[in-house]
Amino acid sequence: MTLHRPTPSGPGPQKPLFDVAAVRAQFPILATLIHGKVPLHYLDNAATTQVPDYVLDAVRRHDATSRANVKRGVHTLAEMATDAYAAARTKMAQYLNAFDEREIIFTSGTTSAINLVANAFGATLAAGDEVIVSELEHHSNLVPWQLLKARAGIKLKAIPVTDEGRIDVAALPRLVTDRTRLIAVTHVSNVTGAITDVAAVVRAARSVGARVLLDGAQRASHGPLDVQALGVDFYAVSGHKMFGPSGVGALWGRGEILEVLPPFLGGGEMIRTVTLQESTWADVPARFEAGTPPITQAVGLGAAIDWMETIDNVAAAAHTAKLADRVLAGLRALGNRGVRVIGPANMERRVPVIAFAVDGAHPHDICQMLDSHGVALRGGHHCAQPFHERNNLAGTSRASLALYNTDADVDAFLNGLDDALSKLT
Amino acid sequence: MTLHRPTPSGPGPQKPLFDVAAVRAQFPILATLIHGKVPLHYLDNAATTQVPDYVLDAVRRHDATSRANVKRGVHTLAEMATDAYAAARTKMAQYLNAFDEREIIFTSGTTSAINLVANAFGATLAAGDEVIVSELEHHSNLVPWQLLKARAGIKLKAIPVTDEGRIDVAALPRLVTDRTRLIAVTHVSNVTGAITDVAAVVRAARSVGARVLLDGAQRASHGPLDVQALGVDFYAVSGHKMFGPSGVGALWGRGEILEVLPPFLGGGEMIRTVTLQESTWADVPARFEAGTPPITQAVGLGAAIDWMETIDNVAAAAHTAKLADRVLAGLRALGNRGVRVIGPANMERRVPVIAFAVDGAHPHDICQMLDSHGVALRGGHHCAQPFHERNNLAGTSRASLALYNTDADVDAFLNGLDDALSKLT
Amino acid sequence: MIDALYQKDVMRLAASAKGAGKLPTPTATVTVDNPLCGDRVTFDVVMDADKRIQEVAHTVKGCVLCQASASVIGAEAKGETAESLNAVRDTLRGMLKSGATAPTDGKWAALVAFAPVSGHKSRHECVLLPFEAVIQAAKKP
Amino acid sequence: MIDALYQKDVMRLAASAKGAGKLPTPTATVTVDNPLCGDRVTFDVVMDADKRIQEVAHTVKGCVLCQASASVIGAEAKGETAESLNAVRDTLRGMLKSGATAPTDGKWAALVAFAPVSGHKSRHECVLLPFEAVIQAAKKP
Ligand SMILES: Cc1ncc(COP(=O)(O)O)c(C=O)c1O
Ligand SMILES: Cc1ncc(COP(=O)(O)O)c(C=O)c1O
Repeated sequence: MTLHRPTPSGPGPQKPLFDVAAVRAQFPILATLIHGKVPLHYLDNAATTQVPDYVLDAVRRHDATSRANVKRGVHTLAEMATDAYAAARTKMAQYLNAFDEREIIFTSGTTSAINLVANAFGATLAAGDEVIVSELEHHSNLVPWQLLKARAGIKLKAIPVTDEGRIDVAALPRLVTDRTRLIAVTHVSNVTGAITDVAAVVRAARSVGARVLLDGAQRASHGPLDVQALGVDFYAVSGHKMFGPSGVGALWGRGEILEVLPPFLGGGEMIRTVTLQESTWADVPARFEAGTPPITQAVGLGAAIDWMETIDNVAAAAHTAKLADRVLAGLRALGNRGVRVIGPANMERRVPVIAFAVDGAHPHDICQMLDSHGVALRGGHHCAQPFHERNNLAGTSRASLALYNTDADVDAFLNGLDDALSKLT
Repeated sequence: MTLHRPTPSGPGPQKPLFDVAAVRAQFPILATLIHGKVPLHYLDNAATTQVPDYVLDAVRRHDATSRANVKRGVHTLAEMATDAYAAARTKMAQYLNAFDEREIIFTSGTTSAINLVANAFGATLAAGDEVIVSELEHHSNLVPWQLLKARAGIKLKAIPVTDEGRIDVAALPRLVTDRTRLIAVTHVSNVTGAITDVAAVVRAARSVGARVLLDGAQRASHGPLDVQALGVDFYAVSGHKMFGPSGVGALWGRGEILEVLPPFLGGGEMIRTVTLQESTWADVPARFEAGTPPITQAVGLGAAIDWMETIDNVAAAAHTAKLADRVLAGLRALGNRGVRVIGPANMERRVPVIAFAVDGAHPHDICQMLDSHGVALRGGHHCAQPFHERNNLAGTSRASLALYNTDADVDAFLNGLDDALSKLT
Repeated sequence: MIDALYQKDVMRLAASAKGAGKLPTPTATVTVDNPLCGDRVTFDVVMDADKRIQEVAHTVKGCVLCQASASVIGAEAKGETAESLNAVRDTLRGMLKSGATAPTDGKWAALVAFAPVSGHKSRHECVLLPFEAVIQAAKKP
Repeated sequence: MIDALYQKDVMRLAASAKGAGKLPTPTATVTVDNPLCGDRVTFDVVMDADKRIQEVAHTVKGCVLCQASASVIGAEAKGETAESLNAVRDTLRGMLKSGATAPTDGKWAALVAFAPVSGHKSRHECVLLPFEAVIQAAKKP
């Protein structure tokens, strides 16, 4: 994975060398004993990452010292809260390397960010216009476009997936037409871990003047991003998947596009003037942030970004890749017992999100049995039913790693899986 | 205000007698020194209430011991998080006295709750159907209906406001017609503090078969509610205005209505089946909770409800009413210096949210000067431009009380205002 | 506590897969999905004139618990009506949700094997889903 | 620190209300709202052939800071162009946002009275809004 480093974002704590024990010490939850006896091995990071104390402290500190509503007040707490919220926006803008911090819209998560685009940008589409998604999408990047299709009569097309579990960008030239207005795909698959060939997607989109949205939910915890270098138009992330609080996320959109879009939700803060029958809209980003935003959560997300800046991403990526290699090798070794990796076989152009199927064993049973070993996995369709359908799978089990995982986690996973297989198959 | 008490909600801390010092001790932020020297007098509770340590502890504890994504996982942390989230839903259902906990939809706040109704219920309206709001509404209960008007061609009507600052329910019989589908009004005004005559609204709505939505943002911090007794169909609240976290709120809707409404946002968790082109929808409330919900925040909101259950609401309401009486009397005494209360003159059918105008002095200047006395007020149009327009006011200043306020807060406010008037007028 | 979930009885029920398969000429077929995990259960039934189940078969794309539950139905559903199955489901649900007593004797006594599932809310649906499917099938006009 | 916001200079500027009122025959009129507080500033201008302001008047529904800022414009805007006012606004904004030096001499020296506002972000717009209005008015074709 290529990691782009924008200007470092604000003060934040001091950056130590990458030391997994030191990192773990910042996540007391990792010391939990499951069922009161087995150590937790948290391998469900693609569903939600854990939060370091640094972020929990920031969240509490904000509410305990600077709590007020933002934007509207002139009293001291209101100014403090407004400044903290604005600082969080700046941090996110830097983390994504936005052109301008006004391009950052705080939302309640990736799902609401994509729904915002499907409604605000969607309002500019006409019947017959095409939106291209992929067969690998999370439901959050499928259903909003299906709802738009029902509302506006757009046409929905899907890029196929290769047998390796990658978006098959080679199919794009056949799919794009002069009616294509948007290609909305995931940056990183939450099932196969594959990193999308964004350059090819952007090239295909630009060849017909279409826009590109990336669902960055699974990419955002793996170090700073560069939306400018990616060359896309919209980017969506969730706080709870990047060491930050739940209840917050962000949409980045190119300024010149956002500026001409109509609002999506109506309410306080997003207006310029309101009369009983008509209103006019505030500038970007306020236009898209109706109502009281998730203030404390945005502040916590800013703290998560500060915290991530303390990590040597290259070293962290190397660390998790080494663990992921062991997971992949371990699964491969169980091939003769019906285990199959669903996704790329090695760590090239891939994050450490590893789904697998077991002949004759259901993911829920596997996950439940692994839980008795303290190993937290996720099983099911991972909100990617079309992909599972395509592969004729009722579901998969998924181990997803974060930088705080260790060899002990991998050992527990592989031993536990061995045990589960002996009981289930 | 009539306080309805549903079945007490879960364990929660022990209920002491109402003792304002003991209550204040649970809100360390109230001991802040503004500008490092003057004590904080927080009278901006209508914008956002402060959070007791009990809630901050619950928020931190959840993320530090039970953090996981909900609904989809079988591992121990996922079960703990799912149970905690479900328990929060139960608490909210009890607080509002819903018929069934499945009628509670967690949202990111009142604004998103109302937008949900304007879209999901709105999708069932046809051009020419009427929605009735009032001239007293917060923009959050106006703009979503204007957007629906633009989308669907509905007709928007507004109930006038009396000179006392109340929704003039006497006008309703003239306004409702057989095309009226919804009356959407605030339960309590965030400007005048007036409590709406809900029974009259419901009567008018039922006379033509229309539904009723109440914006409960300003009512929710004043003790348990009873949506069954109110007889309405939708009720919206915000966590940050009821001693809970920001980033969360709830919509209550009558089960039989919710069950037949289409979804609003698309994403994970709200589906039954997804194929590339079509999806089917999950049952209520999942259908309306697309994506990862504000888990920790909902848990915090549940804790806020538990915390409120420890308070003797009748005593607390008497306490704030006494303070509010002093505020109203103090403002009246300044009548000869150009001060006017905008709203009912006494505390009958009213909450302690008190707006006032000063001839020749702008609210921002008043609020800024009061800040130098440590007093946190809010000035401006309070997201109620039509009401201010109607009264030919550029804005008002607003003092809003919560149960932790004291006579010292009222003294500081009245003294500070006297000082500001002497400088500004 | 997990081992309790997968005790021998449950594993045996799942493995026995009573009634697994398809009926050649069902009077009704119903497929039910669990949106949370993607499990899918299909029940074929042949109903008699009294609205009693005459024949039953199921296809389960689901976990051991779901298979075991379907297997119990496959073994015991003949002669039942939608209403009587509803009553069985209510008893089962009571056992799962509130630890109420399970049917310890009679033809549905095997359901007691699911008692340990009560501590795992996320798995309740796995056990209940086959009942949902067969009841819907038995109700179909 | 608050008293610094409302020091005598600012209060005097606001009270003097230079240029307050309406022009009988403006060549352009622009109203600008601050969506956050509901403040509203209207500027009337008469432009000459060189696109310089010949006459200027304003109506302010706003705070002391807004009134004082409009009053400075009312006193000094004659002879200015949209571009030259833009430059003044940039200097003013620099002073507010980043504590850059204020114009301490020349015709706009009075703006230094707003230096204490720099510590109060929520009030920056109050000072800048009248500039927004007059610049838009001066630009109008
Ligand atoms: C009456 C009223 N309705 C709606 C809202 C909007 O609530 P929120 O901003 O939390 O969505 C508020 C508060 O801002 C309010 O006072
Ligand atoms: C690829 C992808 N997209 C979108 C989402 C939705 O994110 P959220 O549930 O935080 O809105 C997720 C996670 O659930 C995901 O993995």
